[in-house]
Amino acid sequence: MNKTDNELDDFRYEVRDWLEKNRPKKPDFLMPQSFMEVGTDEQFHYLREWQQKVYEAGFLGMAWPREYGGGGRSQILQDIATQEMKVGKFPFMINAIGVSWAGPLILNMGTEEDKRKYIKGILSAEDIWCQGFSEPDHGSDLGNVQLKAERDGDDYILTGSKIWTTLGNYAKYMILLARTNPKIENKYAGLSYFLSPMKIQGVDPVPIQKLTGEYGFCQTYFDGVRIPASCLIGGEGNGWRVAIQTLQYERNAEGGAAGGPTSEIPYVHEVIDVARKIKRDGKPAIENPHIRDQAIKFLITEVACRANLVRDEIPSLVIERPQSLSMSLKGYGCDFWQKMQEFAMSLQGQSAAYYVGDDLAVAGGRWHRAYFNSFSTTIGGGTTEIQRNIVGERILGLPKS
Amino acid sequence: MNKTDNELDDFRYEVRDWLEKNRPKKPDFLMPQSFMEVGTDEQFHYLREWQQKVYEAGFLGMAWPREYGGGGRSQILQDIATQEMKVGKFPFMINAIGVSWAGPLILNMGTEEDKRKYIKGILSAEDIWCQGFSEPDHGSDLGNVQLKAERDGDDYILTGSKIWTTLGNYAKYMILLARTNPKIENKYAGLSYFLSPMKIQGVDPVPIQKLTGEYGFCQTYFDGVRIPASCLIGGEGNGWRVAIQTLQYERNAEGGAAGGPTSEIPYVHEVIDVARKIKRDGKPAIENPHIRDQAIKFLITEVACRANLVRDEIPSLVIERPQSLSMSLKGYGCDFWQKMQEFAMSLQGQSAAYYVGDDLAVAGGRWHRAYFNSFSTTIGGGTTEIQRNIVGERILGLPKS
Amino acid sequence: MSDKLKIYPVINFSDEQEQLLEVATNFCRNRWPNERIRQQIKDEDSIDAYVWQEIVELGWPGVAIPEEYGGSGLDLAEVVTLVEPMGQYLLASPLVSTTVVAQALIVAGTDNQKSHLLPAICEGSVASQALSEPHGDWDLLNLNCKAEREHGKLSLSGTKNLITDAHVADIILVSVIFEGEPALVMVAKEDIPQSSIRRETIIDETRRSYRLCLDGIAVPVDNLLRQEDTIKALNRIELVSCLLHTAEICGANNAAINTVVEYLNTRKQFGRFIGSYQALKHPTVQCLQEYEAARSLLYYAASVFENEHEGEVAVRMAKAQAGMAFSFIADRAIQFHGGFGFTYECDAQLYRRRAIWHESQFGDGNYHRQKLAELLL
Amino acid sequence: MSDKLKIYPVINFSDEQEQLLEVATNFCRNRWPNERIRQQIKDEDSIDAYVWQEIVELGWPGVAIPEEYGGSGLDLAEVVTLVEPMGQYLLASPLVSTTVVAQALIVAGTDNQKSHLLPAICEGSVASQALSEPHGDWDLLNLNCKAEREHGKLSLSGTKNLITDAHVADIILVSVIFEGEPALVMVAKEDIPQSSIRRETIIDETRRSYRLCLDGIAVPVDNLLRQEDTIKALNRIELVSCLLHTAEICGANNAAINTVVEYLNTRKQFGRFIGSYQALKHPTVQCLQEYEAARSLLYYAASVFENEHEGEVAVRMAKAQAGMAFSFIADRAIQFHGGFGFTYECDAQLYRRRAIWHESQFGDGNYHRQKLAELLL
Repeated sequence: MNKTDNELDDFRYEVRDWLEKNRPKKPDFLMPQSFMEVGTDEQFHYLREWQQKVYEAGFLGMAWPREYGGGGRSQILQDIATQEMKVGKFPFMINAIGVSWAGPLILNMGTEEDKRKYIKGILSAEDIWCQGFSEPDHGSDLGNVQLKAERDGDDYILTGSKIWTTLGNYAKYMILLARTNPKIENKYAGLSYFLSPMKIQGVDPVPIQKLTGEYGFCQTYFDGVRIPASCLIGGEGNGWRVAIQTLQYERNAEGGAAGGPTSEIPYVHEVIDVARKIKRDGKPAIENPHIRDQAIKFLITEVACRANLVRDEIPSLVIERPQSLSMSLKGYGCDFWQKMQEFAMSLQGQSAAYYVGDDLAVAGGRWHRAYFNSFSTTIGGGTTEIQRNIVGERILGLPKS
Repeated sequence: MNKTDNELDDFRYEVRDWLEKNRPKKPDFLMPQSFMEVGTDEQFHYLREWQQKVYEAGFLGMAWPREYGGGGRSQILQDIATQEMKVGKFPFMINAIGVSWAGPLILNMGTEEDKRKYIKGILSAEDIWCQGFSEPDHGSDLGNVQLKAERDGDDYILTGSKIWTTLGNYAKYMILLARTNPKIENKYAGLSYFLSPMKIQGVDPVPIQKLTGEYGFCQTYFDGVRIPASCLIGGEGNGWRVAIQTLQYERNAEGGAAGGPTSEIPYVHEVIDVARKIKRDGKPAIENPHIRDQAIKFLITEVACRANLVRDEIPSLVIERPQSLSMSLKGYGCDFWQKMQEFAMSLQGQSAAYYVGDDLAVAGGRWHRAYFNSFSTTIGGGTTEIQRNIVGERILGLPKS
Repeated sequence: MSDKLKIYPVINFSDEQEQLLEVATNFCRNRWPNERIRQQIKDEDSIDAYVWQEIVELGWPGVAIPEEYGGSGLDLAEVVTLVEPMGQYLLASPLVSTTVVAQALIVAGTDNQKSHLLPAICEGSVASQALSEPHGDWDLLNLNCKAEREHGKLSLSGTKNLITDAHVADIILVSVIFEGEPALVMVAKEDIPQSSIRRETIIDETRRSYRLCLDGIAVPVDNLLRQEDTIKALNRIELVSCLLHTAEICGANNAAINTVVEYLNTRKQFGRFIGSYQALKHPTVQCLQEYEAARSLLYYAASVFENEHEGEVAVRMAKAQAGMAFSFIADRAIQFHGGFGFTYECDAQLYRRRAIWHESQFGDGNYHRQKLAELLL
Repeated sequence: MSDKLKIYPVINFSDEQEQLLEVATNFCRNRWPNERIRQQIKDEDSIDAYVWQEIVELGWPGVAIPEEYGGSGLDLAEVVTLVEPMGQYLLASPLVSTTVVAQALIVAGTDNQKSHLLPAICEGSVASQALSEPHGDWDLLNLNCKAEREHGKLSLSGTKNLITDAHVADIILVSVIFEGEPALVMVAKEDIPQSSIRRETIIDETRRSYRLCLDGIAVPVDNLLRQEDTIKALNRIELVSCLLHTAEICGANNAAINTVVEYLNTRKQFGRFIGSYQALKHPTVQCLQEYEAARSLLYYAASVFENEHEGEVAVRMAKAQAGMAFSFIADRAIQFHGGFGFTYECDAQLYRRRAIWHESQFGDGNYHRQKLAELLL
C-alpha cells in the first residue's frame, strides 16, 4: 500500500478540489467552535449534514474496514484529507465521540454484530454518540464511578447520573462506564462498559448552561433504565480497562480515529490579524512592542506543537522518552491555546468590553467565547493538572503524588 | 515614649549625619552581599569592625534592655536607624544570626545569666553566632533532626553533623537543635535546643564551596563534643517549640531583632542603571521595549513589597487575614528578588558571558553572583515551595498536602 | 534620574476611612447577597433604586465633594473604602461614575455648574460620562465627536459608547471637539431622546452599558465646562477612574479568592480535598500574594493621590497590578472549580467577566506600564 | 501578509543523521563521564587533544565540507546530530567553532583559501572566530576593529573578545573594517604573539574564552576573504552558530532534566520522595515540555536550514525556545536540589552557567523574537 509522493500529492489535490467545490455556505448563525459547543438545532443540522457529505464523498473513515462502512484505504490518505479540512478551515465532524472514541473502540473490541450495527452510522453521523464517564461528584476520578448497572435477567438496570454529556440531547448512543459490582473491594473491578441507547424510557439528558451563557452539555439522568446485556463491551468487570483504552484513543488523538477535524482550531495568525485591526494609541495594536513580542512567543509555540507531531513520527528522535510527545499533546497544547485565546481577547483593549451579540464586539466576540470554551479542554478529559501528573509519573518516572 | 514627628526627624538626621561621617572606606576586595556569603578573612574583619562601630555609636540593639548591653530606647528609633543604613547602602551586620535569632530568643526565653553572658557580645560582634538546624539528610524537615545530644552527668555529649552553618568557621556560639531522646514516639518531643560553644574540642566546621565558586557555609561535624547542661534553653524536650519560636523571629523579620541590615538589598533602580549602561542594537538596553516593560514590572513589585510592610502596620487593613502579609514576606519577596537578579544578568546581553574576576564583567559580576546567592533565600529557612504550603494552610486554611 | 525610582510608599489610613470601610462592608454584605447578583444580571436595570437611595442617604455620593456644595469634603481615599466592598459584593451602583463626574466638575466646572450640579449629586442625582468612542482607543483626547454653535445652542454629533448606566443618569458628561479643541459638555437626561440611546452587550453582565448617538442633540451653551481646563479635567477623570476601578477590582479579587478557597476546602477528588494538592494550593497562594500586593498599592495610591507625579505613578502601578492579579485569580477560579467552573451557575465566570471588563476600561496592565516607563525611565 | 505565518514544519531525518546521532551519543558517553567534566573545569585547556584527535579520525570536522575539499559533503543537519550529544555530556570540543569557520570559508573564501584551509580543517586544524568586541552588541556589523594595508600586508588593530579556544586555534577568522567596509580576515596561529592573547573569566567554566589584542598583528593580504561576500558570510556565521548552539543547548537541557529527575526520585523529605510533590513534579513536567518543543524546533530548523527565509525563521525560533527552556530547567534544577543545589558540587550549577553563556551568544530570546517580528509581522 506504499504510495509514491506523486500519488499522495495527486490525492491531496483531489481532496482540496472536492472540498472547495463543496464548501458549505457560511451560516447566518453563530457557529460552535467544537463539537462540545453545539447548543442549537440549526447548528446541529448544519454540522450533521456536512459530516454526512464528507463521508459520502469518501473522505471519512477512509482507513476503516470496507465491510462495516469504512473506505478500506490507507491511513495516510485519511491523514491528508483530515489535514486539508483543517487547513482549509472546513467545519468539524460533529459525531466526534463516535469517530474518535466509540468507533475505534468498537472496531477494536466489539463483536462482529456491534461492528455491523454501529460503524456506518457513526461515519454518516446518522447515529450521534455521546460519552458517559464523569459524574457530578467525582469529575476526574473515574475509578469512583457510582452509576449503578444491576443485572436483571438478560438486562441491566441503570440508575444514577452522568455529567458533561456532550450532545446528550441529540445522541442515539452513549459509551457508558457504570458500576456493576458495588461490593468488590478493588473498586476498579466493579466497573463495566456499555454501548447504551439514549432514546429510551428513563434516560433524561438535561442541558447545562455553560459559562459562556450558551448550552452544549447535559447532565444525563438514568432512572431505572433497562438495557439488554448485549450492550456490554469488554465483559462485565472489565470497564476500567476499556475506559483506559478509550482514553488512549483520545490522548493519542489521531490514533484509530476515523479522521476529520473535531474542532475549529484557532491559529496564531488569526490572532495577529485581530492585532492588525485593533487600534492602540492611534496605531494598529500589532505595532505595540509588548503585543508583538507576545505574538511571536505564541507563534513559536504553535510551530513547536506542530513540529512535535512531526517529530513524534520519527522513532529515533523520540527514542529516549517514546511517549513523551504524544502524552504531552493535550496538556501542553490546550494550555497554549487557552493562553493564546486569552491574549487575543486582551489585546482588544477597550473593545474587549464587548461580548457576543454586540456589533462592536471584535470578530463577533469569537475570541471571548473561544477563551471561555477553552476551559473544556483544560478541564475535560483530565485537567491540565492531572495531565501533568500523568506525564510526570509515566514519562519521567516520578513517584505518585 | 511617644515621640513627635519632629523628634523622629531630628533623630533621623542625627543617624544620617553620623553614618555619612563614619562611612567605612570602600574595600579593594569583593564584598559579600549578605552574611551568608562571608568567605574570606578580610571580608569578615571589615564587617565585624563596622558592626562594632555602629553598636558603639548606639545605633544597634537600641530597643534592647540597657542592663544587658542594649540601648533601652524605643523600637521606632531603631527602625529609623536601620532604614537609614539600608537606604544609604551601608554594610550589613555580620552577626545576623546573633542579632536576629539568638539575641531575641535569649531575651525572650533565656535565664538572667544567659542574658548577661551573651547579649552584649552579640551586639558588639565580639561573639559571632551561627545556627545549627539543618542536617545533610533532611534539609527542610527539622522535625527529623538526628544529631544526638546524650545526657552524661552535668553534660551533654553531641554527635552528628549540621549543614549550611553560615559563619561556622568564625562563630563562637551556635543555636543548636539536637535529639535528646531518640526513643520517644512523638519525634518532636525528642528534640532539645542548646546555646552551644563552637571553639571547643570535637567541633569541626568544614567550609562548603557554593555554586558561585566561593565559600560562606560550613558542614559542622560534632564528634563526641561535651557541653555543660546549662547550655540548654527552654528545657529538655522543648526544642521543637523553641525552634519554631526562633523561626518566627526570622519570618517576622524585624520582630525582636536588634536592628541593622543583614544583607545588601538590591534595588530595581540599580538594575535599571545597568540597563542604561549596557548597549543593545547600538542603543542603551533601557530603550529596548521588552526590557522597559520588565523593569517596570519589577519596580511595581518592589514598591508593592514595601507597601505591604507599611500596610501590615495598619490593623484594619489586614483584618481579614491578619498574618497574610508577614507570612508571605519571605516567599513572595525572595522569589521577586531572585527573578529581578536573573533579569539584571540577562539584560547584559553578550556581556553576561563574563563572571566575577573579568574586567569586562558588568559591575564586576555582582548580578551573576547575586542571582546565584539568591537561592540561599529561596532554599534556606524553608524553601519557597514550603513557604507556599505554610501560607496556603495557615492563611487560607487549605488542607495539608 | 534614578531618584524618582526610589519610592518609599506611605499609607495613611484615617479614622474616617476605617469607619467607612466597616460600614460599607456591612452594607454591601446585607444588601447584596449572591441571589441579588444573579437577579441583577437578569434585570434590565442593574441598579437597585432603593439601594441607591440608601447610599444617597448615607451621604456617599458627596464624600469627596467640598462642604460648600453639600458634600463631606473628604478625600478620594475615603471613596476608595466605599468602592472596595462594592467590588467585593459585586454591588451595582453609579457611585463611581457619579464621583468621577463630580471630580471633573470640581476641576473644570463653571461656578454656575458647580453650584447647581454638585449639590444635586450630593442629593442623589446619578451622573455618568461619555468619553469613549467606537475606535476603541484609551486616549481620551482621541475624539471624533463634535459640538458646534448653532442657533445659540451647542449642537452635538457623533457616537459615544461604553457609557455606564446612561439610561438612568440624570446628567452625562460628554467629551467632544469644540472649536478645534477638546471640550467637555454636560448633557441632561431631558435633552436625550430615548431613541438615541441603545443598550450594549458587554462581557460583564452585572453592569449596564449604553451607546449614545449625539446627532440631533442640542444643549445650552452654558453646559460647556471651562474649556481651558479640559485637559486637566480629562487627566483627573482618568486617574480618579483608575483609582476607583482599582478599589473595585481589589474587592472583587478578594471575593474570588474566597470563592476558590471555599471550593478547594469542600470538593474531594481521589479521596482528598482538592485544596491539599499543591498543583491547586500553590497557585492559589500566588493569587493571594498578587492580590495583597495590589491592595497595598491601592491604599498607597489612595494616600498620595493628590501628590503630583507620585499620585499618578502610584495609581498606575495599582491599576496594573490589580488588573493582572484579578485576571489571574479569575482565570484560575474557573480552572480550579473543574467541571463546575465551566458552568454559568458557578461564580467563577462572574469574576472572570468582570476582570475582562476592568482591563478594558482606562487601560490594561501593558498600557499603564508603558505610561509608567515614560514617567519613570 | 498572514501567509508567511502559516508554518507547517517538515522534519527530514536521514539515515546518516540517525547513525551519527547514535555514534556520537555513545562516543560522548564513553569519553566524557562526569569526572571528566570536573577535570575539564580545572584544566587550563578545556579541550582534550586525544579526544579531538578521535573526533578528527571520525571525520566529523569535515561532515558539512564538500567532498572536493576532503569533507563528507553532508549537510549541517548532520552536524546537529553530532553537536547535540556533545551538549548533553558537556564535552568540550572545537567542533562548533571549526564548522562555523568552514562554512564562512565556503561562502566567502577565495579559491586559494578554500583549497588550503578546508582540507586542513578536515584533517584536524582547529578554527575559531573573533567576531565580538567589548561593546557587547550582538550586531556582527558593529565593528571597531580595523585592517589597513601597510607594507604589502594587512595591519590589524583593535580588540576582539569572547573567542572560544583561541589559544589552541590554528586559524582565527577575524571581522574588521577594511577600506570603510566590513571584512573577514584569516589570522594564523603563528601570526599571533602569545602576549596578545589573554584568557577571560567567563561564566561557563567548561569553556575557554580569550581576548585578542590585534594591535601589531599583520597578516598577508591574501588572508582577506572575498570582501563583497562579507555580509553574506556574517549572516551565514550567525545562523550556523545559532543552529549549532541550539543543538548544544538541547543536549544540555536533556541532561539537566535527567539530573533533576534522578534527584527527585532519590531524595526524601517529610518521609516522601520529593518527586511526589506536585510543587516539584509539575514544573519539571513543564520543563520537559518546553525542552521537547525546543528539540522539535531544532530538527525542523536543521531540515529547512538551507531554505531562505524559512531557514532563518526556524533557526531563530529554535534558539529562542531552546534558550528559554534551558534557562528555566537550569534555574529550577538549583532550586529543586535544595541545599545541595546551592553547592558547587551539584551539577545544577554547570547547567545554569552554561545556560547563561548560551543566552549571551548570538542573541537571547528577546533578541531573536525581535528579529522574528521583523521577519514575520
